[in-house]
Amino acid sequence: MEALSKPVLVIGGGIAGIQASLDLADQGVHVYLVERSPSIGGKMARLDKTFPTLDCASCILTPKMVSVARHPNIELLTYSEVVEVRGSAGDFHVKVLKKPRYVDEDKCIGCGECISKCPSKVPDEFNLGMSNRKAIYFLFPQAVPLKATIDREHCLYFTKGICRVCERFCPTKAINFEQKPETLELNVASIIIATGYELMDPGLAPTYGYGRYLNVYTSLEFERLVSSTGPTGGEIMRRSDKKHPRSIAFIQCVCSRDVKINPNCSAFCCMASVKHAILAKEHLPEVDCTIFYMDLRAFGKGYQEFYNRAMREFGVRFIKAKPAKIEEDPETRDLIVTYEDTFEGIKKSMKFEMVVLAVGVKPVYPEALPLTVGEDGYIRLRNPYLEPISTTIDGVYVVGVAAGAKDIPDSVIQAGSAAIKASIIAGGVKA
Amino acid sequence: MSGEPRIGVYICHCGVNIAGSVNIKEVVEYVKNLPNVVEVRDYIFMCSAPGQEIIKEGIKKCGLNRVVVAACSPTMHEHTFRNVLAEAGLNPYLLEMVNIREQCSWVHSDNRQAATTKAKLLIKMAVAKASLLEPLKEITFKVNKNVLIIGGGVAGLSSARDLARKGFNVYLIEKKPVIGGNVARLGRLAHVELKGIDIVKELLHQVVDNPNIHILTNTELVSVGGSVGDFKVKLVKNPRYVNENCNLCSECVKVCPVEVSNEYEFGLSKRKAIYLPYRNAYPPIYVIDSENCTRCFECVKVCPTQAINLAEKPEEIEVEVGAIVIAAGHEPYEPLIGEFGYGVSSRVITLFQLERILDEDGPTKGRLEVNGVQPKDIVFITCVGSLNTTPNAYPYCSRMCCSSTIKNALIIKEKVPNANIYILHKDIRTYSRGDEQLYLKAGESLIRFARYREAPNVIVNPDESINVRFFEETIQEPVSIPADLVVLSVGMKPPRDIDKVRTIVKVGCGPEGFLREAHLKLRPVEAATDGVYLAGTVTGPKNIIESIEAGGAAASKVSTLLTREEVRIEPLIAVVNDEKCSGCLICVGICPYNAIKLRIQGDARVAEVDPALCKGCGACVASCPTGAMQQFGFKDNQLESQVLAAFTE
Amino acid sequence: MSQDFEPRIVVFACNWCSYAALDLAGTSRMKYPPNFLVIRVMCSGRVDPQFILEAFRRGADGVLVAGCHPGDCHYIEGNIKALRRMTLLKKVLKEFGIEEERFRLEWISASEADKFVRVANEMLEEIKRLGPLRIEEAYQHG
Amino acid sequence: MDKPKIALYWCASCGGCEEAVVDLAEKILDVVNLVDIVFWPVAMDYKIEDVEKLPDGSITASFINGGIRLSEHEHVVKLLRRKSKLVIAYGACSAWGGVPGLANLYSREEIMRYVYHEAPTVENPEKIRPELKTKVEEKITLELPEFLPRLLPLDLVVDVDYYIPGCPPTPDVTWKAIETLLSGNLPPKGSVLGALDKSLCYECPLNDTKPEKVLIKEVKRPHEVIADPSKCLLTQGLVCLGPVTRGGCGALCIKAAMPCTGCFGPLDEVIDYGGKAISYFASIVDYTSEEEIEKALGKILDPMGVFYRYSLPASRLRGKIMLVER
Repeated sequence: MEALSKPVLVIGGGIAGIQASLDLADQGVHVYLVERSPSIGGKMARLDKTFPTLDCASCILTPKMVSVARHPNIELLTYSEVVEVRGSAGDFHVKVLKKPRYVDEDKCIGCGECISKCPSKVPDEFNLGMSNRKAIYFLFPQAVPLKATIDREHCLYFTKGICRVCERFCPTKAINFEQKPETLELNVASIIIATGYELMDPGLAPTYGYGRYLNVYTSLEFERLVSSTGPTGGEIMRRSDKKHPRSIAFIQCVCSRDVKINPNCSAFCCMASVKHAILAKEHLPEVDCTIFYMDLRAFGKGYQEFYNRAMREFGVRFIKAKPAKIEEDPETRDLIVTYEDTFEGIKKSMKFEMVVLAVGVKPVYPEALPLTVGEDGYIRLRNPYLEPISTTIDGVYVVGVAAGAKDIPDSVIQAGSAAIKASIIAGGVKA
Repeated sequence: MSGEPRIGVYICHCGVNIAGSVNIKEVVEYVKNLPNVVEVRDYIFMCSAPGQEIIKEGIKKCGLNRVVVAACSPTMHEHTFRNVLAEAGLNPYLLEMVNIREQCSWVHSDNRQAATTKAKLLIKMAVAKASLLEPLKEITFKVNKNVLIIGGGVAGLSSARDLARKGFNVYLIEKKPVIGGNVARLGRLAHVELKGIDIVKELLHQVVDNPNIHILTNTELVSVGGSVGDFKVKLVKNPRYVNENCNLCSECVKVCPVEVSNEYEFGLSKRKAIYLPYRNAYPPIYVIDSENCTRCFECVKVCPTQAINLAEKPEEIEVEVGAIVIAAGHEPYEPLIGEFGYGVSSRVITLFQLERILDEDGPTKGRLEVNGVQPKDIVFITCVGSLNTTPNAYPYCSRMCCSSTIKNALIIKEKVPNANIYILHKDIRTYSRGDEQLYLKAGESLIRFARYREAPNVIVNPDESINVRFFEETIQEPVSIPADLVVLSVGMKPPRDIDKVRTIVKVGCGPEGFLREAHLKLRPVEAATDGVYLAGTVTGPKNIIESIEAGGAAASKVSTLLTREEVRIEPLIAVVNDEKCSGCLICVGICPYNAIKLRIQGDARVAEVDPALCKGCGACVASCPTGAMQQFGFKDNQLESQVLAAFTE
Repeated sequence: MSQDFEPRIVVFACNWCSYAALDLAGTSRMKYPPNFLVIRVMCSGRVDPQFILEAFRRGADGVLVAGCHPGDCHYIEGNIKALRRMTLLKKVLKEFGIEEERFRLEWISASEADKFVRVANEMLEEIKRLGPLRIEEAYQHG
Repeated sequence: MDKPKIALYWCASCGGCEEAVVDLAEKILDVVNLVDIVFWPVAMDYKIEDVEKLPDGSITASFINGGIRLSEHEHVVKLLRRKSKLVIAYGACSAWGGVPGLANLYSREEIMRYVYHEAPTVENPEKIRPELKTKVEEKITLELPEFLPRLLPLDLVVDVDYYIPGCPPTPDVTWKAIETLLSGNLPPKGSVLGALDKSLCYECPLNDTKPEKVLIKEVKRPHEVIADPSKCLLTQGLVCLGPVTRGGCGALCIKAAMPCTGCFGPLDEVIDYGGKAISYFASIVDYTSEEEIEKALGKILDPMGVFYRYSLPASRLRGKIMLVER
C-alpha cells in the first residue's frame, strides 16, 4: 500500500501514539512518529501485567512496537523532540530536533557488546532508579529501535575525555562521538498529540514520607518490582533489608482527588492497585494486602469482576479511608499507617512492611504548540462531546492520558478516533 | 518446500510467566532429540524484536523449513510469528504454535514437574504436526468500498460521519423508526449547555447532507453472506406507512382513535398509533405502529399531503459491503415490578424517566413533577441493575450512571433549590475527565451522599409516602429517609435482540451478552470475525463521549481495511482431492455456507469448494466418507500425528 | 486402583469457545490437573470419530471433545454435527467395552473456564477410579 | 518357462470365497492353463507336507481367504508366507476379519459357552467341550488346533502384499485382480486389486437421484420398508454404506434394492472404517436437539453389526477391550 496523501505527525510513542500511527499507516498515510526517549513503548512498556485479564503487557505491546518499526509508512524518530510548529490544518511546518545518540542508527545492530564493556554505571530511569544501567544503554532489552544510546552526562569520554571502550568493541563501527544534533523540517497535514503523563511528585503529600522512608514506593516503582524484567527479576523485596514484605498497604488517591494538590481522578490507579495486590499475592502467597481507597473505581469491562476476585479469591483487604499519615519504625523500617476508621469514627493505625502509593498523574504537553490548558490542567477541547479529541487548534488532536487520565483500552480507542480524523485531513484515499 | 522437514523450535520464557513454572532447560534438552528438530532456542520474550530476530536468524542459518514456537496462546501471537516467518522468506503457514503459557505454566504453576512434562508433550505433538505442515497460499479478495453500520445511535453516527468524510459509501441502518438511540432522549448533559438531542442533531447535520451516507430507518438485518472485504447483506425495510410528503401537521394524530403508552417516553406519556416518537425526532416523519393500528383509515382521509399508505409492504434490500460495524447500543436496565418499589408507586422512576421529565421537550415540559406535584425529598439509588445489587442485577459497573445521577441531582437543585437530595451509592465512580469536579460541586450544593452495601428497602406506605431504609456504611447505622421521589439509577444491558444480530454477523459475546472484542485492551473495536467492527455500548457500558470515540475508532479500523485494494484471508479452508472424490454429495448437505458445489469432471462429478464462501470449520471433512475432503492446516494426517505423538514415547 | 496412575486425556477443543475457555482458565490463574493434552481444531464439527478411536488405540485413558453451546457455534451448527457423530460414537464405544466415563462431549463457552476445570476434575476422578484402559494388554491378546 | 505356482487356502471363512473362485466359470480354465495350482485343500488332494517340501519362495502367489481364528490357520499362513513370493488376502474376512470377526466382541469363554451350551439348538447336558488333546486309546491322542483369543485379519499375522475385496469378491474383481497379477506390472505393495479407488457412489446408478442436500429424518432398517429401486437408498432412510465403501462391485446389492453393507472395505485415506462410517452417517441425520438425534439414531439397534460388519478385527480397537482380565 503506498501513501497517497500528506503525512501526519504523531508526538509520543506510548500505546496511544503507537496505535494512532499504526491506524494511520494502515490507511496509507505516511506518519512521522516522534518520541523523545530512545525507544517507543511509553508507560505500558514498564508494566508487568495489565488488568483485568493479567495479560502480560510486553506480550501485547512489543509486537505492536515491532509493527511500528517495520511499517513502510511509519518514519520513527526516537530520541527526538518537536521544537517548532507553524502553519495550519493541512499544512503544518514542523521542526524536529534529533538528539545525538552518538551511535549511528544505521550501523548499530543492537548486539549489546558496547554495553557489556562500558565501565560507567548510572541509575536506570526505566526501572525508576532501582537498578543501574551503563552510560551506553538500551532503554530496555526489548526497545524499539534496538539501538544503543550514549548518555552524554555520564559517559566517561564526554565527562573526563577518556575511555572510548565502546568504540573499540563495537563490531560495526557504529559509535560516533562527533554526532551533532540534527534539525528535521517536516510538512504535515495534521498533528496527533499522544505525549502521555508523568506521575505527580509524591513529595506533594509529605505526610506519606515518600523519599524519606525506604519502604514507601510509588505504584510505578512497584510495577517494576513485580516485573520479571525489573530490577529484582520479579522478587518483591524491601529497599531497606531486601526481605520479602509480609504485609503491603496500597494507598489510593495520593496527589489526586485532592483539591489542594490535584482535584482530578486518575482513572486507572484503583484497578492498578487491585492488580498489584493480586500480583503480590501470586508472588508471595502469604503476604497480607490492604488497599486504602476513597471510592473503588472499577468501571471498565471486567473490572468489577476483577475487584470481586481480589476480595474473594485472593483475600485482599479493602478499607475505605484516606490515611492521614505514615510513620516509620526506625528499627524495623516498617511503616505505621494512621487512618480514620469510618465505621467506628475513630483514629486507628496499622503496621505494614511496605507501602505503595497510587500517585496521581499530570499530563505532559509539547511546548512547541500554543495549546490552551483548561482549569483542570488538561488541554482545552473544542467540544468535549462532538469532538472529544479536537484541540482548539484546527487539525491538532490529543489522545491518551494527555487528554485526560484513562486506561489502556480507552487510550487505544481515542487513538483510533484521532487517526481517522487526521487521515481525513491528510486526504488521498482512492475510494 | 520439498525435502525432509527441518524444524526449529523456539521456546519463550515470557519473563517468568512460563519459565517460572516450566523447567526450560529440561524442555530444551528433550526437544533437541525429537525427530526432524534441527534447532532449539529459548529466549525471555520471543515476541519482542530480538526474539523475532532469533527466529529469523535460525531460519536462515539452519535452513529451517518448519517453525514451532512454544509460547502463549496462538490467539495471542500466531499472527506475529507468521509474519516473522514471512519476513524470513518462509511460508507463514509452516508455523505451529504451542500454548505452554495459558494452557500449561499458568494452570500448573503449583506443580513444576508436571508443567515441565506437559510442556514437553505439547511441544512433541506440535513438532509431529509441524513435520506434516504444507506451505499455503493466502486467499485474496478485492475489497468492496462500502460499509454497513448497524445502529443509528451516537456511536453509529460518529462512525458514519468519519467514514463518509473519508470518502466511503455508508449504509446506516436503524431498526427503530428514528435515529439517535438512547442519547436522543437525554436532557441536558454534563459540562455543556447541550441536550442529548443536540448531539444527535449535530452528528446528523454532519451526515445527512453527505451524499456518501444512506440512512435506512425501520430496517433490520436479514442475512450476511461472503466474508471480509466482500459481504453480501440482505436487509428488510419495514413499512413506516408514511412517506416524505409528511409535513408534521399532526392532523392524523388528532383523528387517530388508538392510544397507547409511549415507549419513547418510558411510559410517561401516551401516544397514538400514528405518532412521532418524541419532539425533534429524525427523520421528521410520522410513523404508524402497525401492531396497534386498527386500519380505520381516518388518518389517510385527513392527511393533506397524501403521505399515508397503509398498503405499504416490507421491502427487501441487498447491499454489498467490505466491512460491517455493529453499533447496536444497549438498553437501559428495566427494574422488575416491585424492585425498589418500581411499578408499585408512580413516585419511583428510573434515571431515564427523570431525564425525560427534566427535558423541556419531555412530557412535563421540563417541570419536575410527579402526578402533577413537585417532589421535594428526592432519593437517588445508584447501581440498580448493576454490581449484583439485587439478585436480578448484572455483575458489572455501568460506568455512566454515577456522573449522570450527580448531573441530574444538580439540575434538580437548579430547578428546585430547596430540594433535599440524597444519593445512595456503593462507590462514586466519577472517573471521567471533569466528572470529579461535578462530584465536588454536588457536595458544595449540599447534595447528600450515603453509602449502602445491601440493597436499600423502598417502602411504599399506605398513604403513598415513601421511606427508603438502608444500612449506612460510613456511620454504620440503619437509616430511614422519607422521599416523595425515588430515582433508580439503572445501568445498561445488551439490547434485546442482539443475539439475532450477532448470530447473523457471527460475533461472540460475553456471559452477559455484550459483544466480545478481538482483544479487550488492544483491539477494543474489532470483532474476532474479520471485517466486523464494534462501536459504542454494544461491547459494554460507556458514556456518550466514549461511545462517540469508539465510533471514530471503529471508523479508523474500517478505513484501514477499505483503503486496501485487496484483502488476504487465512487459507485454512476445505479442499477436495479430485482423484479421491466419488461425488457422493454428503459434504454439500453438511456445509452451513453452501460453499460446496458439484462439478462435472470427465465422466464423474466431484465436489468443489468455493474459497470465498468456505469459512474453514471442517465439518465437511469429518463427514467426507472417503477422506477426499481435507482442511488446510487441519488435515486428517496432521491431527492424527498429534494424537500419535501424545502417546508414543 | 493404584494411587500413582496418572491418566492421559486428549481434549479436542474448538478454537472459538472451548480453546478460549482453556486460555481463560490460564489468564484467570485457575488450576486443573495436568493430565489433559489439548488439540486445537477450528470447530468441534471438525472432530472425526476416527481420531477418538485412534486416541484410545494409542493409549488415551479418556477423550474430551469440547465445543460451543448449541446455538453459539461460530460456524452456525458445527457443534450439532459433533453432537450427532458423538451420539453414535458413544454407542459404538460402549460395544468396544470403553466405559462411558472415558469419553465426554461438553459444551464449554469462552467464558466458562470454571466449567472446564469442573469437567476436567470430574473426568480425572472417574477415570482414576476406573483405572487405565490397558489397550496394549488387550492388543497382546491378538 | 515354468508356469507360475499358485496356492489357495481357506481360514476362518464361510467358504463363499472358494465358491467365488469357481464362479469364474469358464475363465477358471484359462486360469488353470496359465498357472500350476500347488495347494488348494478344498479342491485338490495336497497335504501340508507337500507345501513344506517346496523350496522357500517357490510359490508365485498364495491366495488366502478367511481370518485367522485357529492356531492351525496361523501355522499354515506362516508356512505359505515363507514359501510364497506374494501373499494375497482374498475376500473381506482375510482382509479385515469379515463377519466372523464380529466374534471379537466376545471372549473365548463366552463363545465356547454359547456354542457348546447355550445356543438354542444345542443339547449338551454333560457340558462337554472339545479338548485340545483327547486320548482316544492308549497310544492315540487326537489333537485339535487352538481357538485363538481373537480373530485377526491376515495382515496382522503375516506380511500381505495385496488385497482383493468383497464378501465374496465378485468374479469380475477376481478376474481383474488375476489379470493385474499376471500382467507382471505389479502395483505398489498393499494395494487393493480389482476394485476402484473411489467409493461405491461413483459407480452407483442411483447416485444421480440424490437431492442437492443429502439429509435424512428417519433411519429405517431394510425390512421395514419396500425401497424404491430407482431412488438412492440412503435418501430413503436406509443405512447405505456405499459412500464410505470402495467401489468396484458393480453396485450389485443396490441393483437388488439392498443398501451396501460395506464388504469392499474402506478407501486408502480412511483410518478406521467403522469410525468413518459413523462420522459420515451421523452427520446427515437432520436433527438439532439431543433427544431427536438420540431417537433417530436409536433405530440402529446393532451399531457394530451395521458399521463394522466386515472390519471389526481390522479396526483401531480390534474388538472389545474389556476382554482383558482385570
